[in-house]
Amino acid sequence: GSGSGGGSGAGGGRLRVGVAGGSSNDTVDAHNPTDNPDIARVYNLYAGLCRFAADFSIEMALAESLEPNDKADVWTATLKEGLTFHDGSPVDADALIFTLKRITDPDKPGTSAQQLATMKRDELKKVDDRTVEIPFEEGYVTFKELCSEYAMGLVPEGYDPENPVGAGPFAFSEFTKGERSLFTSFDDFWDGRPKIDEVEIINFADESARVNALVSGEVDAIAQVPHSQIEVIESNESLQIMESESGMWLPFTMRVDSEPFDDEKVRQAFRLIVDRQGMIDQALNGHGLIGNDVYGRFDPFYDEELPQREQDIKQARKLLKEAGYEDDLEVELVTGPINAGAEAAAQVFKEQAKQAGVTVKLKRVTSEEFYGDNYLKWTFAQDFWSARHYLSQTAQGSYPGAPFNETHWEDEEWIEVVDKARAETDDAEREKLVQQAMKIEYERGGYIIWGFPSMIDGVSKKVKGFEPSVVGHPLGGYNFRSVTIEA
Amino acid sequence: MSTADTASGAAPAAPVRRPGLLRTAWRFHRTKIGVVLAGAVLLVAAAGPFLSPFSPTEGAGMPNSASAAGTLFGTDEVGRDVFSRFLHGGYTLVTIAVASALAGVAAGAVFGIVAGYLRNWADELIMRTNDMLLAFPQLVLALLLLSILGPKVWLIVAIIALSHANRVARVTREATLKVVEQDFVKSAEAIGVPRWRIMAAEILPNITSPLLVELGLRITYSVGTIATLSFLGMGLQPPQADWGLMINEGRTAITIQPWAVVLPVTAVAVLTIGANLITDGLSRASIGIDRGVEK
Amino acid sequence: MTGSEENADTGAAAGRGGTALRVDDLAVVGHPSEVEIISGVSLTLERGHILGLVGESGSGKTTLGLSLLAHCKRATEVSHGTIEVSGNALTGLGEKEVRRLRGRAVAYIPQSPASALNPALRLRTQLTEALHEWDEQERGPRADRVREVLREVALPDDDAFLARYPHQLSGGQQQRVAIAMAFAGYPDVIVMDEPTTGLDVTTQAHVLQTIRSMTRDYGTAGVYISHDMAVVADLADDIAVMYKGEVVERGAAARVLAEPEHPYTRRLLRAVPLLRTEGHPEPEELPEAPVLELSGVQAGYGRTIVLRDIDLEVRRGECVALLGESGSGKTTLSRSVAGLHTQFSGGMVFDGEVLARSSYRRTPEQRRRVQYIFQNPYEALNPRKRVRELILAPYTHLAGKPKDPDAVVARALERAALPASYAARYPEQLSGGERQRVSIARAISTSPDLLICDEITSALDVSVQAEIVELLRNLQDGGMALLFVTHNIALVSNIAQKVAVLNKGEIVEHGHVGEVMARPRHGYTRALIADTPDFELSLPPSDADLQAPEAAGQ
Amino acid sequence: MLRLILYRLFYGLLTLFVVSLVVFAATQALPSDPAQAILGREAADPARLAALREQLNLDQPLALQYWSWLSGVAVLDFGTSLSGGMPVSELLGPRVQASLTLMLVTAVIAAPIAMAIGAFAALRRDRRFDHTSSMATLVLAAVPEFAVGIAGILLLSTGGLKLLPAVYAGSSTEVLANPDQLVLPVLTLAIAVSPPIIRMMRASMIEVLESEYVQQARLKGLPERTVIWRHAAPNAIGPVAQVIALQLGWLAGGVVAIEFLFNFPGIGKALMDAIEARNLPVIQAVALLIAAVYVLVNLIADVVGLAANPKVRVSSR
Ligand SMILES: Nc1ncnc2c1ncn2[C@@H]1O[C@H](COP(=O)(O)OP(=O)(O)OP(=O)(O)O)[C@@H](O)[C@H]1O
Ligand SMILES: Nc1ncnc2c1ncn2[C@@H]1O[C@H](COP(=O)(O)OP(=O)(O)OP(=O)(O)O)[C@@H](O)[C@H]1O
Ligand SMILES: [Mg+2]
Ligand SMILES: [Mg+2]
Repeated sequence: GSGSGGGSGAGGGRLRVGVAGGSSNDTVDAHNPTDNPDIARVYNLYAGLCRFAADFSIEMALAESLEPNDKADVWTATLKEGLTFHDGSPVDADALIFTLKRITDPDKPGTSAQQLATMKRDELKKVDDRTVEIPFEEGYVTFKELCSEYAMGLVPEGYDPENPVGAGPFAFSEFTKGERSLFTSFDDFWDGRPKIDEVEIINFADESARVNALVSGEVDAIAQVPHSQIEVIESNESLQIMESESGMWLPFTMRVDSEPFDDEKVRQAFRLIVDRQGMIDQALNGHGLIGNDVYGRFDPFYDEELPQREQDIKQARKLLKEAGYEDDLEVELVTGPINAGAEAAAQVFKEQAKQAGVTVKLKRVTSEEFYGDNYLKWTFAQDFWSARHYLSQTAQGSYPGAPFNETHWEDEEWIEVVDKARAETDDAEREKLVQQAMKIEYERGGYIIWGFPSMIDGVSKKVKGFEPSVVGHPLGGYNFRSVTIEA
Repeated sequence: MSTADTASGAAPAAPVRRPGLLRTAWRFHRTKIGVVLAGAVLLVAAAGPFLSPFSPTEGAGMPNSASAAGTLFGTDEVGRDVFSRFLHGGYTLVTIAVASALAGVAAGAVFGIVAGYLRNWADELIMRTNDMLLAFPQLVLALLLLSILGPKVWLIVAIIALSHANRVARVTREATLKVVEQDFVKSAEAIGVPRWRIMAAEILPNITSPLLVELGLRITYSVGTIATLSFLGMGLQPPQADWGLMINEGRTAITIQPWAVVLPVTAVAVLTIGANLITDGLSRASIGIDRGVEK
Repeated sequence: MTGSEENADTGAAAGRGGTALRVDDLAVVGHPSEVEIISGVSLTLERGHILGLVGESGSGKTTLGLSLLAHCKRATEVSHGTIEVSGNALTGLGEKEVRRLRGRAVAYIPQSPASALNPALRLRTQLTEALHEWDEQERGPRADRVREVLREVALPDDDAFLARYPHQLSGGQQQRVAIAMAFAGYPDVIVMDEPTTGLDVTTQAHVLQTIRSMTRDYGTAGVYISHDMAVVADLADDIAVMYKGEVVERGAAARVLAEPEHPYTRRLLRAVPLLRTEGHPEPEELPEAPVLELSGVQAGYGRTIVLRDIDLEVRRGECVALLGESGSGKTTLSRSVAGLHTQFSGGMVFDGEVLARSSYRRTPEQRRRVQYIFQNPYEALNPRKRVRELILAPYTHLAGKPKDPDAVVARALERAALPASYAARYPEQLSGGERQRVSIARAISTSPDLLICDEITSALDVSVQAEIVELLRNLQDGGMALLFVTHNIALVSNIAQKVAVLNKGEIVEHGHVGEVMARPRHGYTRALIADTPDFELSLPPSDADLQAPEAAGQ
Repeated sequence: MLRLILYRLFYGLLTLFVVSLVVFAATQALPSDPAQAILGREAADPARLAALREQLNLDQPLALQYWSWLSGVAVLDFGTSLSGGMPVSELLGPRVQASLTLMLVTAVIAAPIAMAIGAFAALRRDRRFDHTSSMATLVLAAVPEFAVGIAGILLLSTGGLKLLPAVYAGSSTEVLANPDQLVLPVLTLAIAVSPPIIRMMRASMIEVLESEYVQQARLKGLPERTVIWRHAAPNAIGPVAQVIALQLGWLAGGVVAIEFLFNFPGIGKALMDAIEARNLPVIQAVALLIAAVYVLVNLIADVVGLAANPKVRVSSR
């Protein structure tokens, strides 16, 4: 009801968006978003040097250019001219340096601090008002990807999250932790003023409350429609579903350093046990892309040529027999409500494994327990990862020193290849190396990547202009810039 | 007693053989209706698992279809047969509800009688503890304990029974106080009948009516609490088939597949209505014994 | 509107004399049994007269009384007959019209004012609302009338008193407020349902006096319901005797009392315990040692001391009466002896052995030999047990499991003059008198040596009371000692050999009944004797009437 | 009277103290460490974990932790929320207000209506209205409150009549600004709390109507209206006040499920969030608050009960 205020001419009005989650933990801090609503807010309050386009390619945002030197250990960022923050202060080199220092502040590190650990924090160099040189201890080819992440938004000097100022499409207006926030359009956004006047982001902890809010018109769009509700929305004439493929993944994790998965054959056998399409149909209600045991699905270098792995029980049995297990392999699979579909996938796997003579015992834990003391120690478990490019992901989950190496992957050949790739600035060369690394993981890695769940959002038909995006965040990566609302 | 007695007694009005409590209760229509309702639900809960066409966890068709082929009431949000889950899901809820109500009423009755009869420090202790328990928000306590110890069946029973017990103890104590004041209790004391026997044989039979009413109410509240716990994700855990859980899982898709909610809600409501009608009839019958206007 | 004016007219015009109430062939039935609770009742009553309505409990007195206000209790209904109150026919009137007559033409004084006064309303409210459409111009302010009527019943009329709540009054005051409320609106007829049952004799005397003077002053006709012949004899001009729902005898009070025609009337009259101040047998000292000997007993609750310096002896075959007004400590004393009240000090010797305070500390033999019977027969029996169990359970506990339980029960019932078939009954299937006899049967089944009877007849009507007294006398002849607690001085003179008068926790008088009755030394005893309604019985006692209640109805 | 109130007040405080002990003990026993809960996947970094532990005082002995918490509570300082880092009182302030508003609106609407229905059923005893209402209360009491809420949403919002907003989509600071969004939650809560009040009112009214003083009031010839309103109703309300208090106390806990269902930003939802996040200070504060509401409501009911009973009010000073 309180919708169409101020805005004149075409468009205008207030877009009300229901998002999942929200708690007293909520924040509008540019560099420390915690959950879904925070991410939605950060996307809209702030802008970074670059951003991911809907196809996961990288485009320049506040930066005019962002280029590495030969060894990729010094990056030079040049900002676009004449840009300002919401409060009118200029988007300049000082702001960029302040931002990078703020993220890597050892006392209060930002979400991306870990990924900037090799940045020489004290040697950031202001070349001129619009140009900064960013030196690293070693080559860092994926820095551009990092700069496209939502938690890398530029903030002006003296930034205070209590009164957040950014350069995003919307400016801060109101915020209540765990409940809602209201932002207004920013006239001087670098990519043009949003078509709507205001966006209100409302938290809904409960899925059906979120759907009910959409159905009864309390909100115009909701993020993350649970699979069971898709039909509810489709059956409503004034609503529609927006499905976006994504690079999120929901793997089974096998520890390559402990029995029985220390044997490559067992890992291969397990990967052959999975009926991938069946799993997508049952666990994700068919809403997902089939997986091929390689992550980085929307990395431009993703190897489409690798043969799609199919279920092959006979071969699996054979491999197991060679590994010394004949119908007597028993494993415990740790599962829990870590993400929609995870538990269902575990149950489906249990049934499929039976055919190969493998007994899977499910150990169900809460998600606190899952990510508790034993996280990264489970022998056979599951996990949930958001979409990243391949090399960025290795830094998180597989490369030596990665914080979340849950499969305890330490393949020397692979490390060598990845090391090379991380130092290679030539895109074509790097593509080859990345695909080589992918192949190694495809053959003997510790992940079973059976699919990539799609993102499903619900939108009122009054609302036009949402575009599906593969970045793995709902509502086209919370992209409200081009949206319009019909009266 | 023997017929000889009645015959020999010259009393003009030979006492009509008084029908027992159950038979008196049975004379009320409400009792009969209650027995039919509750009985039907109990039957479903007990025999259901043996009759179900599918296993409660196996997929039977596409998710959320109200009329999937081969199923009576369609499938739920992951394609399991709603009817099979319904048949399997009553057992746990009914057992927990009845067990916790019985345990709670039994414990409450014991505490209430002891407190009301002994009227000494035991009374103070029991009633003060009771007041404190009463002040402790029941649902909050349940949520806390369940999140500490994990959602275990015995814990759910214990928590619900505990929260019943202190409420029942209050009611029982009130009822006991009325009885204790009566002289037949004193009369037993005067000849030195042991206290526990006085409580069991003299007091208990005289407070059955409020206890029965409580039992009915308690079953209602048990069912409600269990269902609410499931609703909040702290009760029985998926993929178990359970009516409370079914309501929660099914409510999201209620417009396209209402059966997954309607069946368990109806069963729960029918059960509690039936239980209340029965206990109401029983308590009316047991009050009738006191009144005795029969001429 | 017209109704009330008319009503006021008739009230004023009727003046003294004339018929205030006429009842013709009235019947009330109860649902769903369709039993006639009262049938064929016809009465007339002159203004300024009082009609005493007597009859045993359950004979339909209240039912009749209420029907005079066109009110029937739940599930009852007037099925037949007419009622006319100062010219207004009540039967056939609608609820609204009837309401206009209540409180104006006919008023009601309930049996127990404690439960009939609204606990949540001040006296002022309750009294003022009884004045209804009071015409202040003609009759003066309401408040004045309220004060006036309070003065008439000898209550204070100040504001503080009017601001009180019912619970702040004593029983006698409450009863007088109820009377004031009924008289306030100058009704033509006033129905009083046992208005003195709950009061002690002194207060009762006062209330009766008030009623008498009020009816005289206002010319109001009164219907006084009671089962106490002595009280009615004192107050009524006419008497109607009800028996099983019918008026079996009707006439001038003097005539009915002197020459009762109906056997039931005779029985009723004879059952009234007579206050005998003379004619007690000469005391004969019994040589034996006392069964129970109390010396210097002091008892209390917490820090309040209720009993002081009690010395008392009870011998075999002797009945000692403990007489005292309400609250004087009679129950406390008898409970101490029974082992139910433990907060006492002093000597208590039973048959040569000291009695422990708590019954739980006494030997089984002692518990068997001392038995206690409770005041209220409606509470003393567990309603969930049959008579058989009620008698057997204590027997088994005290004397062990009997070889032939049926014989034990039968013998106990027989000694209490009850048919053996009663063993199968539940208490609710027994009348009050029968219940009390079951209590007695239970107590005597183990052949005790001392029976403590705590006001065991006060809840019963006089005819039943007489039967119980008779039964006790027989037991006493069998050698049992009795400690008989009562506040009814007339009863004392009929049953006891010795009497101890308790006043405020102390024994003020102690001795043989004859001596105490004839020459009361203490002022308290004298006042008691003076306040007890005097009742001269002029017909000869006949056992036939007493023993065959059934015959009376035919 | 005053002494009685002080006595109750004392017991209320004692109760709250015990509740605080239990709550504290219970929250300490929660599995998994709050520091870990906050960091989630990042807890794998032991340095960060240790730093956070110290920051949260989790390294101090329990008794000391309890004492510093309790002495804070005494001055309404419930500590700092583990997540978000703001004071708990600030965090919960608007939520408490929102929940109290919801409860009060419910109480103000439900209690009189329920009492009226109960009283009317008593007057119409064993007639059609009585039977219908007692059957209806039985059915409503039999259905869990969230099921009533779901039915309400379906009937009045998303399914049948599209009259009302299905969920609450506003802020906790301006609950009354969107009255239409309150209708469904209030309706659901009202339906949930009413049956016992209706039953009790009916029973108590019947008892009073059967009492001798009401019969006497009728025999005095008072109009039926006076009989019911002056003589019967005030005496019937005493026991009902207790039940209403009990129900309002229940409401304090019962809002949890309803707030969850309707996405209402109150303490119930705060509690669920806090339990999920192992946010101890918030859990403790909410549990204590709910208990306090309960104690307070009961205290008020006791006082009302005492005040309504002239026996106590007048005699014991
Ligand atoms: N619905 C009914 N059906 C049949 N009998 C009834 C019904 N209601 C009451 N009675 C009986 O009517 C009789 C008369 O009762 P009532 O109260 O008039 O007696 P009473 O003479 O006033 O006795 P008391 O001296 O004990 O007050 C009682 O025996 C009672 O059990
Ligand atoms: N439980 C008690 N606590 C305190 N005082 C009590 C208790 N029971 C009785 N009293 C007081 O003790 C005194 C004597 O009471 P008791 O019951 O012995 O009197 P009573 O002579 O039997 O009177 P009644 O004729 O009314 O039965 C009374 O003043 C009474 O108020
Ligand atoms: Mg009577
Ligand atoms: Mg006494």
